Amino acid sequence: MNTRYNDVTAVTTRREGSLWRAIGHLEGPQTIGRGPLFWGLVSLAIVAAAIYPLFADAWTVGNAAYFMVWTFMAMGLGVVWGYAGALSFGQTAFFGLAGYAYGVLTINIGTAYGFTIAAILLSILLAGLFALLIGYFMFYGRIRGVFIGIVTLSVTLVLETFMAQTAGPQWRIGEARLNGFNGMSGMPPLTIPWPGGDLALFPGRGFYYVLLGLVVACYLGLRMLLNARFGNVLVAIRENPHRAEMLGYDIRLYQTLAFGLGGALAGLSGALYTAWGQYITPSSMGLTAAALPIVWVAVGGRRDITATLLGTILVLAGFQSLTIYGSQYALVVMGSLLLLTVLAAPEGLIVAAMTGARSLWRRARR
Amino acid sequence: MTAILEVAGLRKSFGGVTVADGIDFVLERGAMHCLIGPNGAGKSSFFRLILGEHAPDAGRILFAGDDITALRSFQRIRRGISVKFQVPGIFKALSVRQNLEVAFQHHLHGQSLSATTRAMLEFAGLEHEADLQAGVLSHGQQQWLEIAMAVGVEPQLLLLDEPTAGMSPDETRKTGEMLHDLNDRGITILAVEHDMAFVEQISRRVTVLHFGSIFAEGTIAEIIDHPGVQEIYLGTADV
Amino acid sequence: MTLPMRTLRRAGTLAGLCLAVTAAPSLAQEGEPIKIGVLEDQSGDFAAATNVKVHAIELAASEINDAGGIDGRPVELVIYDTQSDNRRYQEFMRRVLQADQVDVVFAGFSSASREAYRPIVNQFDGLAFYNNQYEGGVCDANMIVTGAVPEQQFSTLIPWMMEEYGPNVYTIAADYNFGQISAEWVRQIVEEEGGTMVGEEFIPLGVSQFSQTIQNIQASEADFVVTLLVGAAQASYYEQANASDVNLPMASSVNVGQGYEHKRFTPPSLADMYVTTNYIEEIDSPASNDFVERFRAMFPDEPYINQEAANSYIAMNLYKQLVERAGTTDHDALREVIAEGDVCFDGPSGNVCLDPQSQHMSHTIFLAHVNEDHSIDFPQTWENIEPYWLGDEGCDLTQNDPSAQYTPSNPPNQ
Amino acid sequence: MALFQTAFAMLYQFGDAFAFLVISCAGLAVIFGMMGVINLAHGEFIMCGAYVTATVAREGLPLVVAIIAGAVVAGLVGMVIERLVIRHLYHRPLDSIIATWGISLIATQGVLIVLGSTMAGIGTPLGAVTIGGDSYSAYRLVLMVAAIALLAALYLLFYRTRFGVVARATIQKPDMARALGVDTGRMYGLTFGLGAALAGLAGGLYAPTMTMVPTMGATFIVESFVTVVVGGADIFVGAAPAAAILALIRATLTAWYGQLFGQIGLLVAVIVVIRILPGGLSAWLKRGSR
Repeated sequence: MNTRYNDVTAVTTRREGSLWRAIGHLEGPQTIGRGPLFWGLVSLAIVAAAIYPLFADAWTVGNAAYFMVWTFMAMGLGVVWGYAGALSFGQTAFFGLAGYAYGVLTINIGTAYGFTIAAILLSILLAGLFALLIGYFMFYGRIRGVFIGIVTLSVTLVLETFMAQTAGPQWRIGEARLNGFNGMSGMPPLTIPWPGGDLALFPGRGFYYVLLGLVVACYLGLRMLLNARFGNVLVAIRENPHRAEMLGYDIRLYQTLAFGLGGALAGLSGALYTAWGQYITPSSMGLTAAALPIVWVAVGGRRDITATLLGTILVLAGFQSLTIYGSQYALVVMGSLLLLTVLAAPEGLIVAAMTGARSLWRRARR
Repeated sequence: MTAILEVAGLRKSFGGVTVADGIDFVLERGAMHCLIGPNGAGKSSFFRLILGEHAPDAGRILFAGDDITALRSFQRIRRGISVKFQVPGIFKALSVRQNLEVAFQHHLHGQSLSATTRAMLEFAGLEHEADLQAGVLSHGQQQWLEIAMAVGVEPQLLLLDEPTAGMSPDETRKTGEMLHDLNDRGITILAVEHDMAFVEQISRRVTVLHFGSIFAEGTIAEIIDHPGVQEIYLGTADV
Repeated sequence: MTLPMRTLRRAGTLAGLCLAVTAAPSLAQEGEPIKIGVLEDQSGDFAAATNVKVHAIELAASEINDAGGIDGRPVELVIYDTQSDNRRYQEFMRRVLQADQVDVVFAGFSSASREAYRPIVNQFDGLAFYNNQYEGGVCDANMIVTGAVPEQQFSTLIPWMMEEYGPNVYTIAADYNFGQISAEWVRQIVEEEGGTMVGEEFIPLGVSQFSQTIQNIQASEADFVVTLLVGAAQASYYEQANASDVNLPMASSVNVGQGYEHKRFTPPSLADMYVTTNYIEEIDSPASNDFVERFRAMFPDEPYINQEAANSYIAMNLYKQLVERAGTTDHDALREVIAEGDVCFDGPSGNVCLDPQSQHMSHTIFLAHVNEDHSIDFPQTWENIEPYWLGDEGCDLTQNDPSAQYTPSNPPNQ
Repeated sequence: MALFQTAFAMLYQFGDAFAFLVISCAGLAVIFGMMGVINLAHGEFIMCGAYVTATVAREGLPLVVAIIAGAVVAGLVGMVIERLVIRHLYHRPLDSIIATWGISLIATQGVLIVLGSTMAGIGTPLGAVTIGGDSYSAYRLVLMVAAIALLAALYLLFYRTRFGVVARATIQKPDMARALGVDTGRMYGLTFGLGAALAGLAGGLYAPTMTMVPTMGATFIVESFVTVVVGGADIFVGAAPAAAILALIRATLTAWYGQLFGQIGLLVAVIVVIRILPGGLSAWLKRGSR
């Protein structure tokens, strides 16, 4: 049982194309779904999403794009909570920060030369850096478990409380009035430079396709990242931080980086939301807003990025239709759904559905 | 021979409890050394101090000639210290293969990673369990898996905290063979052990720890004949 | 329409977007219903004051339909519960304009919700009625505001209070846009009238404990306190102040008329509160009594008919008049009617007229006084108080449409 | 005399903030502090207590009886919810966030639908007392006394009665307690019920001073969590001094810089305390005494 150990060093390390390696990480141990059937379904879903606007009315398309706006924050929380095991209750802090950043930048500089895109990137950067700072403060300060949730919640509530009282004229950054509780408006929508005049992406098909592209890119990118070394180590840290450290990993660094990534993704959502509605308000950093991402991720399934993505869209669409058709009872039904999910499908509805489908498939093949 | 680990004047106490009371200890490169002592002698705390999980109140720790006293745990691991805990420290929700991959992917990628993983699966005798969840392995198998993980970081010094705890005699014997094999590859081994038969199987020299300081040191025969050692062990019922 | 519409058209040609939305209303045929979107908070924090607005709109709709509809076309309501959540306003404003293709929207309680949906109304060149008393300053051609604004409420209230009780004023206000801007109005009027602000304090929303504030008021030489508190949490002030024997008359633009605190709180916590409102159900005029009677006939369990209910009811009738006079639901045609300057309605709160410059409404302002037993009397009434400020400062929607909200410290002509 | 007047005024502010923090956090300290369940429905238990208290008081019963009724009903509701929901989530503390948030949604909206958007208040009893020229609400002085009495009663309950000892043992080492023949399920149920009852008590005590709306619990929840987190797991060693320190921070900041800074100061205090003392004040105080 022991003679082969020596051979290990004999294996020559062949340099492989890192691109191929990255693509190889599209499936792997940290994500559900592999093989032709799964990727066939994914491709089908993408194709269906791509041609769907041709058949749907403008509002439905814009509304679907609006749902996608939130998925980045959810996937970011999936990384932070599901994979790295740190429940952040304050993703909305990064969401709001990036939203305000987008507003301040674009109100001051305008839309020329595609600046709105640069503004989105800058907002993400700002949110990511702020998340790194908070992450550094927490993980290097040995804050763990529930307390991560409390610190992050406190951060977002401080931001909300502060922003809510900035109604006065003294609260302005350049041309941009922060405008307190009523929220900041007047920023331009996402604008793409185009020969013959810029294209303003009001919620509609154009915005939808931009969002769809971003969601697919983000989803596949996260799959690659999570199945690569980074994701493996995150999961190892979640499972047994002590052992992970004793394998030579700086767990604080990994957790901080994961938190920064989650913050940047929340920032992407925040900037896009602001561009979508040309409006951002302090209440998007409040207690209710902060609880929502947790609900989406938990209902879908936090331990898998596919489940997080699908779950978020499912919950957003479900809650919205409940509100449309259920009138006053919507919130009651919502609450009951949450209870049922937690009690009956603790891994999340989508994860439960996926594992169910897999076992059915196996049984059918036998 | 040169020393791989040198500990000088190591002192640590928690509130009123002193777990290390001025330990001086030298471990030669290539040695296979056992640390024994009654419960509460400070063996596990000594490991934690070497690993950087506790900061000492006084004293220094040198590894391969460098002072590592101020380094954090993961930095010490990267310099070539590795550890296997008493309670199997594995990632129970991951598969056996993933456990090993996480351990090796520091320095290995792609083909070399999968080759090493295969080799270590074989080393640990877990080829057929590669895709099982690590949590469902038998206790002995979990211990071996963790040893394989600890070895995978390519250490110069391997610390083992009661590697055979809870193992059957047959499993214990196999573990002994495994450690000899590792030692032959040039890995220095320092183990805390209670099972004197196992100590005899693997160890050339033994150090006895008592009340946080070194009580005696010598070959296994010298230690067994040491009158004081018998006394401190007789005082405790459970050894 | 200015810039937003042009950019929208461009986006529209790219993606084949819904120009039908803006075109649809004028193409509608005779007899086809006029769709009215209603976005109000039927649940959540604001439900107490807003459920009644929905009922008022339903009452008006059924009366209009019973009388043959608007220009022969029946009224159809599309109602969504916005759950006191700004995001729901954004989602549903889009839905009513794009999917339901309504002709007009009645929407919003809090100013934040109005600001959340306003960019969307502008984007689709929709028409929205905001039927709430608020901090003022919205100069937007796509908005018609029927609620009272600070110049209507404070230019009447503050001088009367100073004359009655003395020149020293202490203001406590919710620490957000409404509170801060209203406090600014109070400060300005007090100074103009030769009084003194002996204190001014801003309270974050959601704060429910007022011991320190009460102590500060007691320590000041205030002759009366202006309370501009908002929300259920802050409403705890009255009970706490009363328990501490503050015993100062209070003046407010927001209480009683909106949240009927005099009905909900135990007497005498609101005793000696003076409120300027454009309607409350206690107003004892034939029109008001008739309104209350019809309202209760349809909604017997209605806890209170507040000023927002009356404003919503008036707004429905104003819209009916606009469409009937224009002969279409097309917004430009409706605004031409408004520009004539004689769009008035004699309703439960007396005669009111739309101001073409600001698209705000003139009001009869009632001074409601809360007695020891929380009954109401009206020591004073001011008729036909104009929403003059926006027009004076240079907002003229008949000339151009800045689609912005201004404040006294940030006026339009700057 | 002026000095006395100022001193009393400051003391009153401090005591008022202290009482609010202690009373509103007691239930959470038991449920979150002891049991580790993050109970986002804490505010709704408070609302339940307040509604019951108001209803009973308007039936003409004395306020004290009404407050006790509020606490008892909230406690019973708490035990039912523990039985149906929370019991399944003890090993999944993060899932309890979602479950209790769901309960909170159902409770607020359910009350809105069934009882309407607002409820008539019951008025603050006892009137005002005049001390050195300033008048103060006598009921708020009673609340301060109630806060101290509550702490004393909880101390006696948890350290001097069999129930308290068994409850603490069960929550710290459930396996051990089970081996010793304790019906741990029942103990969890009772402890959760106690936490809910304490929340109900908070609602009952503050009902006469507040506006009665279905969302009224929300105003308590941030303060409660802040106090419990700063205090750490042990109610007496932690929460009481935490409430005292936070009350001091809040009263001082509010008096000097206004309510905004009082509010923000509280939240910043939490972040700082967690960073410096991860176990909260109680862990730090206990370590100091060891």
